[in-house]
Amino acid sequence: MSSATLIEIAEQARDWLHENWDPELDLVVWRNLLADSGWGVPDWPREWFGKELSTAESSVVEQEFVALDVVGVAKTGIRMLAAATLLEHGTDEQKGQFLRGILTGEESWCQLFSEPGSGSDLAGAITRADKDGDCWVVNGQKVWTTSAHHADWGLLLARTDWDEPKHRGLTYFVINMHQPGVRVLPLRQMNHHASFNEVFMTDAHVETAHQVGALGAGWQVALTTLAHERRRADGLRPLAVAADAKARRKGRIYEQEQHETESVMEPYKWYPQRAGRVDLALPRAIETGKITDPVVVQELAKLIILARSSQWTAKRARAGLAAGRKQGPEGSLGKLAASNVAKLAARVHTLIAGADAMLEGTDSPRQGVISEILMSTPAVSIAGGTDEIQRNIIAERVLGMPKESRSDTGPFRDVKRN
Amino acid sequence: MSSATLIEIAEQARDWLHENWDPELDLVVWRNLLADSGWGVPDWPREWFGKELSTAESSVVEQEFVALDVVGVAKTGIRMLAAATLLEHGTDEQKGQFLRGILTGEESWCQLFSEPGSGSDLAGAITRADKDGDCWVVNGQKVWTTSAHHADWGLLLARTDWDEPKHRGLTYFVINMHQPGVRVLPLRQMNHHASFNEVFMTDAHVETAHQVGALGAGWQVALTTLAHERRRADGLRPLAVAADAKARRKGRIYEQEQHETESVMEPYKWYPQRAGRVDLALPRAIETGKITDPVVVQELAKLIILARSSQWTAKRARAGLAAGRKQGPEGSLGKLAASNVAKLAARVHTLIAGADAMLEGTDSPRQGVISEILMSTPAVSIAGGTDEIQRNIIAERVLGMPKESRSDTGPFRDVKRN
Amino acid sequence: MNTVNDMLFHFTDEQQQFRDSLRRFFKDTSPVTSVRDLMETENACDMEVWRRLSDELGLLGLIIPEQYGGSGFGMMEMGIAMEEMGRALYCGPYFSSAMMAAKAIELMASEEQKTGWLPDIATGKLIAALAVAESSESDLIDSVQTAVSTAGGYHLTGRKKYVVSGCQADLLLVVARQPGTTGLAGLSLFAVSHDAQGLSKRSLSVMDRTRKQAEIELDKTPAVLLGHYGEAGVKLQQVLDLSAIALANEMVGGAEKLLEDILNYTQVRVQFGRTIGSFQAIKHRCADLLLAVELAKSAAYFAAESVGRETENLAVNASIAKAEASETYLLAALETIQLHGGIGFTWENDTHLWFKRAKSSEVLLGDPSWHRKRLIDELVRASGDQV
Amino acid sequence: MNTVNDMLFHFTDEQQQFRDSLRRFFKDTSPVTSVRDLMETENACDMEVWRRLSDELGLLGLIIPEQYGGSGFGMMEMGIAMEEMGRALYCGPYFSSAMMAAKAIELMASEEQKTGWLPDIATGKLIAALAVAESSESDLIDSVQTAVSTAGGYHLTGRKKYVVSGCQADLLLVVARQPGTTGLAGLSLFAVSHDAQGLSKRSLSVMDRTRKQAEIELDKTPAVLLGHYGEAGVKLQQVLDLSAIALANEMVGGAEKLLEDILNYTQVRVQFGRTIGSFQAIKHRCADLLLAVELAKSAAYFAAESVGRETENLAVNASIAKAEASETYLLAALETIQLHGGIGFTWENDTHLWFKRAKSSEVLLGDPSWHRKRLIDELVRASGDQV
Repeated sequence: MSSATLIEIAEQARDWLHENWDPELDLVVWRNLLADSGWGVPDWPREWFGKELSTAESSVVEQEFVALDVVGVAKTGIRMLAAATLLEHGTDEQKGQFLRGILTGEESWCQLFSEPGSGSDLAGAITRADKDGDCWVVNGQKVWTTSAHHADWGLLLARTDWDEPKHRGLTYFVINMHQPGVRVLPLRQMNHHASFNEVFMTDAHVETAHQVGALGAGWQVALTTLAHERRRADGLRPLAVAADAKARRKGRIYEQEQHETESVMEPYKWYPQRAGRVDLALPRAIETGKITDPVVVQELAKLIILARSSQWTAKRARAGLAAGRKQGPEGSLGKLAASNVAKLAARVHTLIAGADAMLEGTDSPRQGVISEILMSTPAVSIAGGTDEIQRNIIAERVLGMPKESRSDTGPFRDVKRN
Repeated sequence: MSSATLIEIAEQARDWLHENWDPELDLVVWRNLLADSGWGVPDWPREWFGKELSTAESSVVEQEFVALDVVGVAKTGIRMLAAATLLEHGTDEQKGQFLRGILTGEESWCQLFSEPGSGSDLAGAITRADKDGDCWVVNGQKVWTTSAHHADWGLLLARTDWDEPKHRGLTYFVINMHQPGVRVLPLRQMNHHASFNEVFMTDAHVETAHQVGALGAGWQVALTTLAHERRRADGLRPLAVAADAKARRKGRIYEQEQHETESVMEPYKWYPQRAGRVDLALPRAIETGKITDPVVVQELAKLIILARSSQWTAKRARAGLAAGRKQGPEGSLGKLAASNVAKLAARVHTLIAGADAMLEGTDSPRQGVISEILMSTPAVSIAGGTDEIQRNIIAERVLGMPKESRSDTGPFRDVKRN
Repeated sequence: MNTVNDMLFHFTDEQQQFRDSLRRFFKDTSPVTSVRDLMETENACDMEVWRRLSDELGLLGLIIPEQYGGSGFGMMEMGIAMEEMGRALYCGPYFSSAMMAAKAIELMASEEQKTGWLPDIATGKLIAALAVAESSESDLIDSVQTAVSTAGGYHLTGRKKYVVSGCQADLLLVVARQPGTTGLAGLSLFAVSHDAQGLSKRSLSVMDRTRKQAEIELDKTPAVLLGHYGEAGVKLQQVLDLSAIALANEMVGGAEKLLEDILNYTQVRVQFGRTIGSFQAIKHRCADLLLAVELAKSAAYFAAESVGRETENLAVNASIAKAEASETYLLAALETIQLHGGIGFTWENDTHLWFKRAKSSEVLLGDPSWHRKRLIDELVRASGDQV
Repeated sequence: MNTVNDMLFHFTDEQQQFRDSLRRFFKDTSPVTSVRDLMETENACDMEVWRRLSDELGLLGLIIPEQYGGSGFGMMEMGIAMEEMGRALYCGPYFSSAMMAAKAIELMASEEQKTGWLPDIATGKLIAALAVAESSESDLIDSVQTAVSTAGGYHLTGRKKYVVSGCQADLLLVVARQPGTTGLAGLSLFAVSHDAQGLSKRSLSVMDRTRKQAEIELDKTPAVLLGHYGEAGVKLQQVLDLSAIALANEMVGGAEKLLEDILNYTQVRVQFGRTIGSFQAIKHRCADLLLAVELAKSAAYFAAESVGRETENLAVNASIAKAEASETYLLAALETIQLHGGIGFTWENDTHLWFKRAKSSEVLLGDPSWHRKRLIDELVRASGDQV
């Protein structure tokens, strides 16, 4: 496309915004306007709230929103995964039923993939869906379900055929979370937070019309969801930064959006501590006087070296992407590096804290932040794919080493499982 | 047995020694006397130079030898492995031919098991022996053969059947090392020593009478050799200590034995450096003044803690053995610990040496000992079974975790190999 | 460098039976469900079990000399008891009262004081605690600044932190310093009643809720001197070293328990159609962990066994045991979480209880780097002595 | 803490082509068979290849400004050159002459001196070396004690150690110290001819025979001052930092080469009927090694790329790169030996050549622990500056 087109599109967007944007509007009213205009998700199809613009074109539209500080459609995590999945695999009926509610933020979503018995091995799900007349009956347990307690709809992966091999017996559904057969319980973590839920489904119902994709093609549909999830893996940070900037603005719609953001970010507030708070290491060493301890100096240096090298490696990868290389399995290197950083950070913070490392809450240094670091860092090497899985990916897909021999290729009924 | 019997046996041995022992005898003459008397190897069968005594009884005889400082039969490593193997699996003809020469030390032996293609996987040997009339013709290459360059006979593991599974197609032989088809080349190591040899066999001959054990039963026979090798794994140290003590004694036979010991010990003189010379770490830190460097202090402490804990663990294992527990696969823990000690010792010696770690020979501290440590320690985690093999043994045989799935169980002809 | 004498050390049959009976006892009386209940209470102590520790097992007076109502056993038996409690995460004030305080009284108190206190500690009627640290530094003794006024009897003013079972104790043993002194010099040990004037106690928020700690303020609080004024240093150091050895034994008990948890879990947990224990990378890590646990056990056992042998340096062996047990317990806890995956990070899974004990024990009575430094200081001093 | 600016850094197409041509060149001209032959010779330098480095590739004047006959490239290109030489274990006196000495002259010499020396260094006619260290300590600058007498021209007396390519050099750049000064103060840089009076050189026995080192004694040796008397400190530190960055790039080249060796070998080596690369424990270690190599490469590249940017602290980036490359190269070398098994420990196998370069580079220009300490010193200073 020519840059002339880009300028033209930017002008159109700006004109429309100048005409319609009002910070005192109600958030939902405004988002309905956006949906109807096509400017809320300009890269979506024309028939579904978009303008079929290219990535570059959408990006100039995005810039107009930023320039005028205009609130966009609801962008939070699982909602957009649902939209992406439905756009690619959903029926028109499904798109008609769900997409608008996603954009306006009136309906919220959760992802029902992981199970107690299938963590690293997601395709080993044993939650079952059985056809009963014109309805699916679902039984099973899902876990690590962020925001399930206030979700309206769930993206469900369930087994519908036990005689097919593992990856071929799954089907993908949208399940109504507000029904007696669905029970959501918060899952408390060792660091006292409860960011996730367990979801128990006992004879829960799914309308046949809410099957997404073909029968038995659930894994392929799930891959779409997962691909979008991975692409947004570092999407949380900009959101948090934006929230900070937004605090200064005036207008009813800003307040409503701020409230929405806070509620979305709630489960993630311990994430900076989970990552090890490398930023605090040097200041803590200075404020405690431990900076004069040569042992602390060495460990602190190791941490800073590891953390900076990891950043530079990520930067190098992004430079590669910018130069046209495709995103590949190298992401696992960054994940593994982050895990090493968090581990080492916990060591350093312990070394600096001394006996204070035994304390918690307000007795712990920095109003409990240090204790939260020590109790949260063990999760980094697990969440989002364990270190072991990352090493497998690096070895097999980056280094091209031989794959592990598989024991789970026959009919799923016969596959050993928990 | 009663302690009365033990006292009686000790008296008999003492009487015989008083009558026969003379430090001015020729070593071989004396050892022939010992062999004929049965006092040289009292635990061996009566028909083969022994007295069929129990371990406890033999041990009191041993004490009489020590008390009078009497030189015993030739005890060096491979010779005794050969004897143990022949006693268990050899024909009477073989025992008659070889055992006396082993005891007198007139004939020396080497072990031809390892091959370039089968290091960790000893049973994967591909040196072949083919029957040709009343003779076996051997072709192949062996490696890591200590003392092959002055051995008279070799304990040979060779493949005689390629259609049987790996462990069942091997046969055990005694091969004459003095023949045109056997070529021995020293194998130089990265630390400049050449303790091992490569042995090339090209149409080398083995008499049919020198097959040990049944055709295809070579692996079982080899296990006997290996069991005795493991039992003597720490047998080198006492030998070295004894050599030191012996230096003070007078008599022709002592000189001859001292000479023999020195020649046997020659390939092993870098072994203390290979183990990391933990004993030198603290003195080196003190003599260089590095003991005031807190970083050196930490690493030195880690080393000493690891080394002492390893010693105490070995002591605990010996206490267990003394209390009647059987020697099991726990030996692998000690082996792995020794490897960790050596690695850490190399780090500590580097840290202490600073830029001197770049130097070698007489320019290196302690007349080259430091440089020899740095160049030798990488061998500890390989020699005598790699760390990886030890971890497999510990996981599978100590902890009872599942065995690796095997890819080498079919006919050996079809097994993937180097 | 090898200062180990050639005596083989191992547990006698009697010691092994003692261990077996303790393991059964704690399995019955301190299951993890009880630990979870108790840790949310103020005292974290089931008084019925506490009574049985004394009445049935004689544990509370284990190392108290017989003439003061104890069993007169040594540190090996204490090590066994602590190791078994570490496995079970027993959370009564045993370490504080029956180990630290009892040993301090035995080594420093007058005959009359011993007769007054030790029998009650042995029956569990009296719970005592030792208060040394005043800052987060690993060198507890250096941190002592609590001041003594000697006008009209002894009065103490200062603030103690990290006092194990400090809020549970009836009797507090408080270390104070003569102004102007440093290190081991000028230290005295005092007894202070839990309801003494000018004393205030506050329960600290601790990560490891199975081991309570207190902050204690003394404001001209009346106190009773143990032993000689200003001369407690050397004996106090001994008490701390013996306590570190006991703690190391407790820690290896916990570490071994976690390794067993890993082995059990990896044997039943299936992913990709295989038990995860069949993956070689996991097998190798378990092998490394077993080695670490065995080495730490050896160091802890040896330190306990060698107490009192003239050829042995208590400080050296205590620091080796404490440093190694700290690193190993933490490693075991991290590996246990990791190999359990997400579930290992939940509150519901028991691993975090041991993780928090490991994390807390790591820095209690000096962190590993401090013990390493001290080890070398001692070895250098010893090598200087030989010259 | 993140001092990285947002500019993406990557190699340009030209730089990539430069790398490719160097890789081909060294593959042809410095195969390991040549390295083995050369390392047993006194000079370890094939003069024909040396000439081609200059004539065909312009490598010897790579970072020498164009007005002095060089190509005027920056540290990124130097990093590429060093990385490729590190892969190939090229053993001529490049690092010494074209990097360390050339940079010292560029930064410190007078116009006349630059015109006199740099063009000859660029053509390879003149080989120069920089002599700083006088003890095995990692702080090279602190170690300088060589004294200057100023009566009747400058004369130096002292002893230099670990002078890279010191016996091969025609021109020695010697750092000396004004008596009574310490640290960066009072240092001067002098040029000394290889055949100067009172100069004696001895080739040191070095573990890494592919990089020769010398011990140099100066006894009232006449010398020519570069720059201002007593003011060389800051510039010298810069030269050492730039050299450390170049060395780090060389090291990551070696480390990556070793990782490739491992991947190749584990792909063909069969034990137990499988390639050993199919064992998960080995796969996971290779994954960890790849991560280490990638991190070290990033640090080395970033340090080279950021030279001269005002927002960047040269010392910080140099120390990060050197510390990390040291640990990683050694790790890679040890893993390469280990995963080759017994054969990896033989003289015949090539791994030990890289192992010895890794081991030697680890402590050349300061060991990792010294660089770590210095990194924190710099960061603390910087954080103080901000206040």
